[in-house]
Amino acid sequence: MEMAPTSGIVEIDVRTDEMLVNMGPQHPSTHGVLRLVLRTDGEVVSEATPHIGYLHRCAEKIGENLTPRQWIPYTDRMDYLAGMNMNLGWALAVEKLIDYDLPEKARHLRVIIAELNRIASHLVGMGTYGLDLGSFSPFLYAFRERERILDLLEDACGARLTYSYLTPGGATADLPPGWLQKLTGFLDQFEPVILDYHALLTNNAIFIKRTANIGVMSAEMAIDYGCSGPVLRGSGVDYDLRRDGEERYTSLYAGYAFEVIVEKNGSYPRDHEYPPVPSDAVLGDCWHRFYVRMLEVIQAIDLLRQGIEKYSQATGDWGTPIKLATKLPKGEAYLETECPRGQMGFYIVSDGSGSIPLRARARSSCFCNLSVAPELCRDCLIADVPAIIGSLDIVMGEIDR
Amino acid sequence: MNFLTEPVGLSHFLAVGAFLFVTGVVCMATKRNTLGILMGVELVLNGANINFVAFASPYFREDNLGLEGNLLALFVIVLAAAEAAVALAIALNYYNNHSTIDVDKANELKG
Amino acid sequence: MADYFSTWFPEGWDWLGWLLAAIIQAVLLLHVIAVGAVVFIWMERKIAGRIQDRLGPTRTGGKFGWLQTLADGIKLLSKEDLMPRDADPLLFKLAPYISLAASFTAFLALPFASGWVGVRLNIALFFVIAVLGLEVFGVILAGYGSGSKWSLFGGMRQAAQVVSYEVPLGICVVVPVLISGTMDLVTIADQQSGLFSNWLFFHDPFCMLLFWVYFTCGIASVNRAPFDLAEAESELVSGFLTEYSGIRWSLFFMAEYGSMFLVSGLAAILFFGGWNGPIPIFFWVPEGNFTLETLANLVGLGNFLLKAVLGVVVMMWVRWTLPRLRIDQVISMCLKYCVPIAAFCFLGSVLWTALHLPFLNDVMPMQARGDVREGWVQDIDNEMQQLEKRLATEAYELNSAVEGGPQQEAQTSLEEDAADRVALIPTPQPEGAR
Amino acid sequence: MSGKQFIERLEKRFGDLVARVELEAIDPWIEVEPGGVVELCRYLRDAEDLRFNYCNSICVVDYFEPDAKKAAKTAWSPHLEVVYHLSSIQYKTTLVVKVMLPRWKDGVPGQLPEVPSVSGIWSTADWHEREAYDLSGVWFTGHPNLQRILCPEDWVGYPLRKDYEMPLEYHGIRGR
Amino acid sequence: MTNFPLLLAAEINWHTVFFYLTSFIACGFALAMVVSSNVVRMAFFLVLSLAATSGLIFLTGAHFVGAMQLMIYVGGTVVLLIFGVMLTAQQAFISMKTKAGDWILALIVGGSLLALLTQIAFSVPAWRSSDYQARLQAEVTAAEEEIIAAMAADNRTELTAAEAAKLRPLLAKVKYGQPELTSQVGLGLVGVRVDKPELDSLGYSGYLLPFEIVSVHLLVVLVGAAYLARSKRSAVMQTPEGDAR
Repeated sequence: MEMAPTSGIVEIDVRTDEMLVNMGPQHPSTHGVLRLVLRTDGEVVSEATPHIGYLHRCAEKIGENLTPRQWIPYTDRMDYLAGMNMNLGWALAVEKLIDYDLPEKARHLRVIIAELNRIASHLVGMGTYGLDLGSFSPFLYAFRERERILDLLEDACGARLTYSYLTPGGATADLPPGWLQKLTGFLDQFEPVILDYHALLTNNAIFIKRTANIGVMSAEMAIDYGCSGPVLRGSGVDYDLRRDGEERYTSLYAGYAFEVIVEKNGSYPRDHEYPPVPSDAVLGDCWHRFYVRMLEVIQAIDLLRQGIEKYSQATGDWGTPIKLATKLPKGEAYLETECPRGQMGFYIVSDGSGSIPLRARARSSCFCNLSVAPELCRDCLIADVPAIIGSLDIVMGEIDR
Repeated sequence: MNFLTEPVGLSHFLAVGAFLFVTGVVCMATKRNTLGILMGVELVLNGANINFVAFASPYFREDNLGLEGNLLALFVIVLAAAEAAVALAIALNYYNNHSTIDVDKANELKG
Repeated sequence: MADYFSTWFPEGWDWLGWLLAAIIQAVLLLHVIAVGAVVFIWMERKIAGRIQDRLGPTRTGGKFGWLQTLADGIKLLSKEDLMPRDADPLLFKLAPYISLAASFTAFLALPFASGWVGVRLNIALFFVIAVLGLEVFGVILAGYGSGSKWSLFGGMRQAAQVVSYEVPLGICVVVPVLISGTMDLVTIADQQSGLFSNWLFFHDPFCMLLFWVYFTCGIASVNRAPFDLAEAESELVSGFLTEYSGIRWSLFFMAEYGSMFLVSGLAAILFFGGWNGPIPIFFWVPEGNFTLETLANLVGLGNFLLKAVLGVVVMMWVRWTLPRLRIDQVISMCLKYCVPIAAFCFLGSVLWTALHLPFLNDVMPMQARGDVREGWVQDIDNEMQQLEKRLATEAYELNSAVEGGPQQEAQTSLEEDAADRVALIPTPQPEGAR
Repeated sequence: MSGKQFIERLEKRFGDLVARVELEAIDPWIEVEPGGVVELCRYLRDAEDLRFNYCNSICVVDYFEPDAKKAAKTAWSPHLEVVYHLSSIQYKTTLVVKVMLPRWKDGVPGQLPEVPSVSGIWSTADWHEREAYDLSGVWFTGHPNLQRILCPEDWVGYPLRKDYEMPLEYHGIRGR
Repeated sequence: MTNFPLLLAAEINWHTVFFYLTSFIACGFALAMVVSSNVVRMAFFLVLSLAATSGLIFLTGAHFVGAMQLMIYVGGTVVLLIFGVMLTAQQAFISMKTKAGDWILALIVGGSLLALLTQIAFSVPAWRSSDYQARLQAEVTAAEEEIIAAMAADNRTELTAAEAAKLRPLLAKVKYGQPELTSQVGLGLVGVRVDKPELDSLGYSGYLLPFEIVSVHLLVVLVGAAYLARSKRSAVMQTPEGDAR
């Protein structure tokens, strides 16, 4: 091949015209009212730009006009799939500002409630991810189990979606009698069912084909973009606020044994019972993000079992909610908690003049997680866009606030 | 209704073939669109095909072409498909280089 | 049937009989699609419900919600028929009819029991596959004509998918043709009569493998999950169906369910003996007994429907279990797996047949495959027998006329006969009337 | 490293750019002059023993009391604070950096106060700064794409300013 | 009955009716294709025209060729065409207007060509109508009379093998047209001429060679088309002198 020309000609595929396509805000797989503007060349997406704000409800502005306890229902409506965790974050931030010490029983109650809601939230995340990839049945299986969690939460606080249960100072009520037995019953029934989900999704050949090595995000990139939660840990960053967060938050989990779900040396904690990492999967791809979420459900079950034991032995009461018009001291407090979708931070600023804060700010985890989407969706196929967006597991209520 | 009671003859088929042929030719002549011209070619081949099959049919002539006509028609069909593939590829290539499929603008010989 | 009806009408008007027969058959076939769609949609909902741990429709029409589809249909009929402003009105409106027409036309040559077929073509299989391939045309037109980008994506995907999958599908159906030596579907199925071991599925190991390739390609070519990329709701909203509503939308659905049934029915005929069940009913029926033959055919019809519906159920089962593939994976699956495996099985089957190697087919042979000939050969055999009798009678009459009666009379009777025979000569008729 | 040491080190390196240090607050914070924010942040991110590589949040607090009577009683003069919450994944530490800005540039209402963008340091700052611009009206100079993110493109005003008034109508929709 | 011309249907030749029906569809859509300026509509009309043509081919008795036309022409070619259309689906390319001069010129040339061809088509009187039925009937009658005479002479009730062999193809023609055509086509393609056995003895190999040539041709065309469709953009890349050689 002496004569073969070695330069000059670059072969490219058929040149077609670029097309701008609106994915959303009324699109089945954008999880609410997200709008993605895709610049496509045939089936290949060359650029995806998220446009958000369709669900903006001025929560922060409202927060500047209400007392902290009055703002609790608004936090419910941020990540409406994990309202309890939102409540918890805001309650802790306010408690940090007014320096309130929690009774022990209230501490365990908060762990139980938060972890239970984490399971419910991950179930929805898992089910809708299956839906994004065209598999309808896991979604209904997930909702079947979530229904039972919602029943439990309804027993506890009377609401099924927007709970307003955990408030600064504790909770609005104690857990009803017999609730812990019900919870134990649910956990016993639920734990083996998880294997079904693994069979239908995690370990399914088509599922692996659709998610492995798609939307790969390096650890540096995840940190740079402020990703958090399963998205961050799916990229192999060993960081979980329940262990690494502020003292006020980690003290809730003091005495609980749990391992942060992150890949170490090619395997996950406790993954021996569950499907192994497929050979196609690359750390930081959609599959890993999904798997972290699935394992966090197991982790939450462990925590719940420990919490049930601790709660039934704990002394003290479930805490008294602070008064509606408690005067806030001058100062400011920022606190992040580990919510199902990542680190949800609340920032409260008070000038000491009354019970209404000067500024209430919610730092949204999904907001940051979504900001990676344009990077991840570069040069992928149209079918990969739902797979990537779904693996970020966003809730528009939290992004738009 | 006399013409409906008479059996059709070879001429009728030839006339239809001729019509399709001429339509194809007109299509080729008038369309500025590469794809339109390609479709004209298809129509021309189709018209020719009708002639082959008609001549091969025992319904019209005793000394018909028989098998030869049918086989030729088959070859025409297959080659037309091949021709369409190549012509489409050329059209695509042309579109890639010129950003148009208007043949009137194809006045240079380099790709 | 046509012959029977044509006796109702006076000389020269027997075409009315053919017309009547044709209309009856067309209506029957239309019902296969229309009623089939109704049943299948209900079934899909019930099956999906059961798979997903819920009940599916329960109330409409009393028990089991069996009137649910009818209620849905009425709702769809009364829905406003919307058309987007940017749509191409002609193509947008015609597209669903083209899809349905293609699906319906293919049923013309699909037999439901021995001899119970719209048109008995001796290239029936080829015809069915060719017409089935036209269904994509409606989808492409819908995708383009809707004037929506999602629809366009759907249409393009469908085009790419169907064009690729026609290749392995073609290779798959050629193998039964090769073994049977005919493209006449009735003959192919009749050759498999007898015990279930006579089914072509058990002809050789390659056929066993081939059936799964065929079924995969069939699912892909009728655009069902996991290959339903053209209407992938999580990616393309609804693909080519995005802009459709009301009756046009339901026409597409009828076409889809029609093709699903067609593909599974074809699978039943090609690989599972069609109407020949596990029990060799057709063997016990004495030749020429019309009532018994009809009864056996009725049982065979049920048998065939059962097999075809089973195939449809499997398609539904697959749909509600698996996630969807990506377009590049669908195409590469076709080119990397389906085509090579199908080609390999093709070669394997050819060798197996050529070398007369024994397999499950030969465990309990019920009849020699070669005895069953194509429809027209059988028919002509029968005709020849009748002709022989008639000629013998005439020869006898001729002899007796020569000996005794006036010759003039015989001559006229011959002429009359000739006039009778004119009717035999084909003024090629509306094909559906046979 | 104790807080004091850390502050000394910063002051030694950046001199007057570090305007104020508050170690007694619930979340200790340092105040930086607007001009030095990029430099400081880059240092915070890159220094081997600091590694504040994770930007949690960027938000703006508006210190302003629209009611003149109450305004007289406040302990502060009207201003904006841009608050950067940083943390280090590696060392599990957090830090709050503040930048004080006038409410309007040069005191002219409508002229947005400016602060250099840190989106080149943390990519996540891109969206946070867009949000801050959208809701609080701070112009981040050097930002690649400073557009409204939550409100529509043609929205008027900055909702999280204390003197913000809802527009009377927006595209035919009544606002108040 | 004569008062209602339509009721003369009793004498109508249905072959003719279907011929006119399909040929009008074919010609009508071909015409629509020429008139239309939208590429996708053109493709749509072309498909309908081609499908109607396959109906015409069915009417000549060549079922296999007709199905082939349906499958390859309509199914294959047009999907390819539509692909091309979609790749270039932009308003500017969808419809391109033709100059009036071109139209007039094309119509004059086309019209005269059509007139000429039609003239030629109808110039042979024997082609204007078909005596197939009469011919076939005569043949059948002759054969039958001959056989009846033979049977009467021999006083037997069964046909001899030779007689049966003579009657069978006639009967097949009467009942089915040309049912054996499909297998003849197939065998012809692999080199065996059933219809003209004398050719075999002369050493002709039927259509095996053309068949093989067409197969290879198709392969070449596929590869060539795939190659052509990739566009080569000559990006001037800086390459070291030594490499260029």
